[in-house]
Amino acid sequence: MEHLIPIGLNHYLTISAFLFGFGLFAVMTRKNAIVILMGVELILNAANINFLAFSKYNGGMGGVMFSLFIIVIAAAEAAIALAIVINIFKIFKSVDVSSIDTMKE
Amino acid sequence: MHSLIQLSIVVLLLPLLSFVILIFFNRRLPRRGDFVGVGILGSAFAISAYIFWSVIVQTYDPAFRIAWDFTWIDLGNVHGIGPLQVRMGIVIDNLTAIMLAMVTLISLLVHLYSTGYMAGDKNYGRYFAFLGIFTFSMLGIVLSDNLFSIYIFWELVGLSSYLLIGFFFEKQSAADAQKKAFLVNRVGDIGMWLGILILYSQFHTFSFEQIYANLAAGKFAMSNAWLTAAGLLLFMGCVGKSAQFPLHIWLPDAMEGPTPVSALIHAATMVAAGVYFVARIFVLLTPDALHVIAFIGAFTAFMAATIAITQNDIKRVLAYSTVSQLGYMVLGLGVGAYSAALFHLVTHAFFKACLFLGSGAIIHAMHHEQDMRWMGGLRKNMPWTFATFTLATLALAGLPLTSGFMSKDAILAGAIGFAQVEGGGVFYLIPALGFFSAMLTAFYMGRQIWLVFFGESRTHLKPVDNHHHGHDAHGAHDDHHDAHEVHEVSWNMRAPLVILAALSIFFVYSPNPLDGAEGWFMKMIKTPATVVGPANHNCATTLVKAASPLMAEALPAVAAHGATDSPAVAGGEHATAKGEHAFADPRQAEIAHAAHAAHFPAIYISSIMVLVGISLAGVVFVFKIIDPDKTAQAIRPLYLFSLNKWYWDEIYEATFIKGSVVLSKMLSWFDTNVIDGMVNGVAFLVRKLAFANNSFDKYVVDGFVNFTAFSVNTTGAVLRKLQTGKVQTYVVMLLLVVFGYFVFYFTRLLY
Amino acid sequence: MSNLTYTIIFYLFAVITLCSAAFVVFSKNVIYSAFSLLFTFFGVAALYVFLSADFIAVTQVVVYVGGILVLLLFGVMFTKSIMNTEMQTDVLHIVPGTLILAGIIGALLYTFYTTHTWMPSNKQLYGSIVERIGYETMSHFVLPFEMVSILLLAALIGAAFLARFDKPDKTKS
Amino acid sequence: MLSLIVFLPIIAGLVILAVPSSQKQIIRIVSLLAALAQGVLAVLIWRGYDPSLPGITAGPGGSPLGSFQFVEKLPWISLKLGGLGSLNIEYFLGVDGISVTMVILTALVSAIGVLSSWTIQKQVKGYFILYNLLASAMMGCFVALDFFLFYVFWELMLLPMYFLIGIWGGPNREYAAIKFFLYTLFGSVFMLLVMIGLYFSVIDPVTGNHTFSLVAMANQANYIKSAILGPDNVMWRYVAFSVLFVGFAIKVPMFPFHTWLPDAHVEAPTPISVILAGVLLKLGTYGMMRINFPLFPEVFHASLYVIGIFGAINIIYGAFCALAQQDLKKMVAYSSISHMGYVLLGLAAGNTEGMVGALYQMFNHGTITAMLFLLVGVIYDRAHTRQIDKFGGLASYMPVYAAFVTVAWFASLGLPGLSGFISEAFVFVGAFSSVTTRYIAMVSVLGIVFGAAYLLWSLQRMFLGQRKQDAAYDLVVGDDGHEHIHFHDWKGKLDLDGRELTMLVPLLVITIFLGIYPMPILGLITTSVNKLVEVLSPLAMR
Repeated sequence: MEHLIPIGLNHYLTISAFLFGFGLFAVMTRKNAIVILMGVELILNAANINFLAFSKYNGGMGGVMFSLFIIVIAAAEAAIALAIVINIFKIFKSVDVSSIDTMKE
Repeated sequence: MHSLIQLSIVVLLLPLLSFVILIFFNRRLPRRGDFVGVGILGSAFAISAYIFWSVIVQTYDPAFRIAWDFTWIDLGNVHGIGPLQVRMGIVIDNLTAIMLAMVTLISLLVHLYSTGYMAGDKNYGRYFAFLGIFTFSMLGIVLSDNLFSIYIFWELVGLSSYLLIGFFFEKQSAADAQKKAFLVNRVGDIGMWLGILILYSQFHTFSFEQIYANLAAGKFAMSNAWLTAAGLLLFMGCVGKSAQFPLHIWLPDAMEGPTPVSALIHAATMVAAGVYFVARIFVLLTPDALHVIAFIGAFTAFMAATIAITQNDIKRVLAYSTVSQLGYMVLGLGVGAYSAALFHLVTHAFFKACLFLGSGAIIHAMHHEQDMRWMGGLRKNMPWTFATFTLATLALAGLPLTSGFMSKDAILAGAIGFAQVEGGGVFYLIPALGFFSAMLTAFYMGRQIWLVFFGESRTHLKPVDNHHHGHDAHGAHDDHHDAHEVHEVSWNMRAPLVILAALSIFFVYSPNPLDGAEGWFMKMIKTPATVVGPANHNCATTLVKAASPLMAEALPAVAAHGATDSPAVAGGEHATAKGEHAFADPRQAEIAHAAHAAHFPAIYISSIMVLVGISLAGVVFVFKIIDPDKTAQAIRPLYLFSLNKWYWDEIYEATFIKGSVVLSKMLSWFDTNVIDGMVNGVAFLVRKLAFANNSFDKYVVDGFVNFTAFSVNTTGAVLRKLQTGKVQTYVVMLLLVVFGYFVFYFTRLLY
Repeated sequence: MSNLTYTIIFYLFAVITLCSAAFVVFSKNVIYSAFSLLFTFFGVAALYVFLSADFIAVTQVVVYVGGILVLLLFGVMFTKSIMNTEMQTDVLHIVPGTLILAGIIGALLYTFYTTHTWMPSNKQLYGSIVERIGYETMSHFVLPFEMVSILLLAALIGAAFLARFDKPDKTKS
Repeated sequence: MLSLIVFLPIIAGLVILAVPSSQKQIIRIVSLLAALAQGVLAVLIWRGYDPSLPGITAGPGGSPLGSFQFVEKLPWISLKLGGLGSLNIEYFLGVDGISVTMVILTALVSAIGVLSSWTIQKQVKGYFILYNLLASAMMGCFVALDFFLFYVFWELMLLPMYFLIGIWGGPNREYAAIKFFLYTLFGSVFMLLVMIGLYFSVIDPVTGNHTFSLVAMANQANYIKSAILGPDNVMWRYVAFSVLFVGFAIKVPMFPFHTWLPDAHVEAPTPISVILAGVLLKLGTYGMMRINFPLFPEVFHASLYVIGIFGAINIIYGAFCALAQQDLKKMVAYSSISHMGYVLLGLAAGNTEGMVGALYQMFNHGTITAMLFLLVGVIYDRAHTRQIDKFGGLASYMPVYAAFVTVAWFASLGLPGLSGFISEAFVFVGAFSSVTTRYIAMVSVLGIVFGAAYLLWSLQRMFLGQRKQDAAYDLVVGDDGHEHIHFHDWKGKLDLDGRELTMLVPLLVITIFLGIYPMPILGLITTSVNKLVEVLSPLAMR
């Protein structure tokens, strides 16, 4: 267990990597728009973790401040995205993104 | 300037004046101006006679020679040569004086005669103009002192003969004949011209005097063969003008011209120009060239004589007889019998002119009937003509007491001497042909005399169709044609006959009827010393060099002949004994010596041959012991061969004329189809190329654009399958690429 | 608090975060996903605390759990209830997705672990940094702060505008 | 003086431009006056010319202009080309013995041509404007001593010629005009290239700049050794000589570039044929003498044999082709080819006799062939056909015409006493004296016979004998009981009328006079030709 003891940068980065991967996977594979949004939140969180981790281990405040802004923006994003999803739903009667292929034309 | 030169210039220009006056003003003058022509020629003859008198009678010097020249063309200071000029000039020596007198006399007589013969022709004035320019050209040849002016007048003689032969140009045959004469002469002329060029290219001068001086000094830089070639090429001019084989074919056809013209140019003067020219260039002829000349002369003499036997046209017989006699002259020059050849030239000119004018009189009297088969019995109707014609015939046949006898004998003696000196063998062919031709001459002239003047008139035997055909061309004479009365011609035609016949008798030329060498002519005209120097000539020119190889060969021959002295001594003796022939060339000396020795054998043989010929004619035509028609049938191939003039016309027609025409057609075809075809082909190709370029533009360049569009389209069609419209698919792709980049990046890291 | 305790707590939250995140992704039920996301957010917030960013962690809980997640849940409910369909989602691109997931995670991890220049410096953040955040917000980052505020306002207004109910004929036109 | 003689016709053309096109007679008279004035100027130049000065080039030590006379030299175009240096083109006119002969010929033939154009009825105004332009350009070519100026005149000549054939020509005129145009243009393109190459190879010794002056170019000392056409660049000099030669040979025209000539002649109206044969062909050989040979003397020496062979081919081939022609004008055209072959042969001789002969032949061919074409035009006007077989026995009915034809024909075949003979004789004398061309000359002599053959044959078929059955005219019995002939739709005089005599008599007199006493022309040219031969001789080369 000794090598586990010092919790370092890499631990956080690993977690963030996994989070990012899961988020990405959700964005790629899920048909439901809301789950995709969730994946996006996961990705943002992964980024936040990284920012904060680097901030901590470098002693700067930039990462902290950035994570703060990211959270704000994530909130705004979530609001807008949900509004869009609802609009999509209103138009296509579905939140299944695989059925939304008007870009094909 | 010597007064004789001035006079000779006047003589030269007078006929030209006659030409100019008559060609422009003949229609405005009374009698179409014939008196102008006759008068001018009369004065020209008077002056010529004065020159003759001064030179031959008063001076009486074999070496007489005066010359004058002027700069005609100045080429300035020529690079590499220095000042260069083309000079024209006049030379008068004995030969010139004699020729001058002869030409003007015959021309005067022909003018006079023509006033009767041509009377009533619609182009009467023009006829005298042409006679004028002809006389002018001929006098130019006689007086020239250089090759260039001789060539100029030579061609002018060709022109005037063209104009005169084709005087009745409305007749197709006359038009053909004039063209033929000019072209055949031109063929000879280009040879002559090349000969002139060879000499000029060496010495940059045309003057005889300077060329001979340079040659004698051995300045001829080219090989000896070139000199022989130069001589032979110059001789080619003579072959053309003097109607030697193989260019003899124009002369018989030239009988299409008016008969006085035939007398003037085709018997007495123009054809003599060739012989005269060879005499002028005699000194530069190499022995090789002389051999060729001798053989050509002998062959021509023989061939023409055989043809003359069977001809029916009175003028054609005379024409071939002329060719034959010209062959004698050329033969004479070839064998080195220089004086004899020129002697024959003069004697022949007079008696042949007489014969032609006589035949003209007959034709005139017979209303333009020329075929001897339909004549006969004219002796009683035309006594003057008969007498003169017979006298001239005897001269032509070479019976003793005539001029022709002396000159022909001298030539044949020279031929025998030549054959002896040259070592016999094939060279004896030359005298043999000469003698045989003499017999033939006597035969056909006897036939002609008999057919024309003896027996009964055969006019009524003539087929009618032929009769009318023969007259169409002479519409002017048609009116008095129905009357078939034959009577003597008027005085202006008779007088020339008498004068010319008188000049055919021996005493004009020599006191001794058997030896022309005793006469003034042979004494005044000497064989000139050859200038073909030792530098380029294998025959020595001086007595000192007598031991050259050829002399060594010649010695045994002379020895075999019985000459005891060495040839050089013989020549020297000969010269001293006679006090005249101072030969520089031992070969010439030898020939002269041998010829002198052969004088009497030649007389005997030729007299015998002439008698044989005349008796043969008598046997055949007078006593009818041999029927000529049956004989002709018996030897039909030979007869036809002779009648058709050895088929020379046909041969030339088939080869040169057809050949030229066919070649010209081919080249013209080549020009229009191949050369022009190539040009048009190139144009066509360029146009095709333009089309191809257009197609290229259309299909390749445009096609490339279209292909790009097509391929983009196709690719798009393929790729649009990827465009699902689903954002997630795009994300997957994006990430695949990102992943791919990772893979790439890490592999880079690994290596 | 000993290092061992600290470590155990860290791993606990790490596992919570990752497992819930995995559940969010792999669950077929949207509702479950949404609730599972709650745990993820909490776990992340805990990790923030470990990273000396307690203020951020609080913000995370307030914004994400209190705002975004509610919003999401509301969206889920809103759409599903109307459609009356099952609350399950299909998946697509499962194979490339998995490959990319594995590849990207592997690549990232590989990068992290092979990059040695990320060694933490001596100057680390310790303790609460709320004061420093306030200080930074009002000094260096005042302009981004203001922009983010405006952005947030615009986003909220926009969202409201987008999400409002239009009449059917209007949407068609 | 020279500017005046060059631009006088253009001035006349401008005057004509102001004349309304209905005033045909005024237009003709203005042209005639210009041509006569040109003739007077030509005579003045002839009288004022000093035949003792050679010209050709400027020798060392002499005036930089050489011994040219009537020189006019002005800067014309001077362009700074940056790195390429500057472009200096001069308006440089002058005459020496070679060009003064041609100037006289051009003035003479131009005047004859105007008279001959009197019968042109179609678009008289345009015709005479183009005609005057052509006359100017031809004259300019002969007096230009700046290569660029020469080229300008050379090209300027093409355009009016193209239109004169293409508009006023026979039935196939467009084809002939385009053929003429393309052929000549083909030649001049190369000339342009060589000209530019020469410009950059030659330094004017006075100014030190590059120059187009032919006087400077003719002096080998003025070449930059290593320049593109400098003495060291042997291969390019050969190439340049060859292409330049081809350019001029097309104009001559030399076999195998000759096929434009028969077509152009057959289609061109009579006056244009006269100009074409009388002057234009001379430009080719003049260009050779003025430009091609003196600029590349060593190449000239190396190619004597080739030029000679082409000359011989021209002579004999032209004669044979003429023999086969049925169209009289085509026959005369081919005879031109044959006669220009003599010029080439004379040039190939490379010595004074040959060159004098060639130049004199150029002059004589100009007068004689002009006469031939005029005579062809006379019969064509009357009978509207030129087929030789459609005539026969004309000599009986048109005696004056027949006399003129006979003299012209004999002049053409080189009869002594007429000028053509002397030039041909000198050509042969020269060619035979030169060792290089001796055998060529021996072959070419055949041309004399064939020349006589086709001319006499045509003379016989057209003028001698009787009227043919299918002749182009009728036989009628006149009031006086004599037979006459009558051409369909010919209202004029049967035999030559006054205008035709006015054209023909001067030419005839010149032909005869120069045949008897050639020094008036030969005296002008000998000094220059001697100088030219010296410039061309191997000794003069480095």
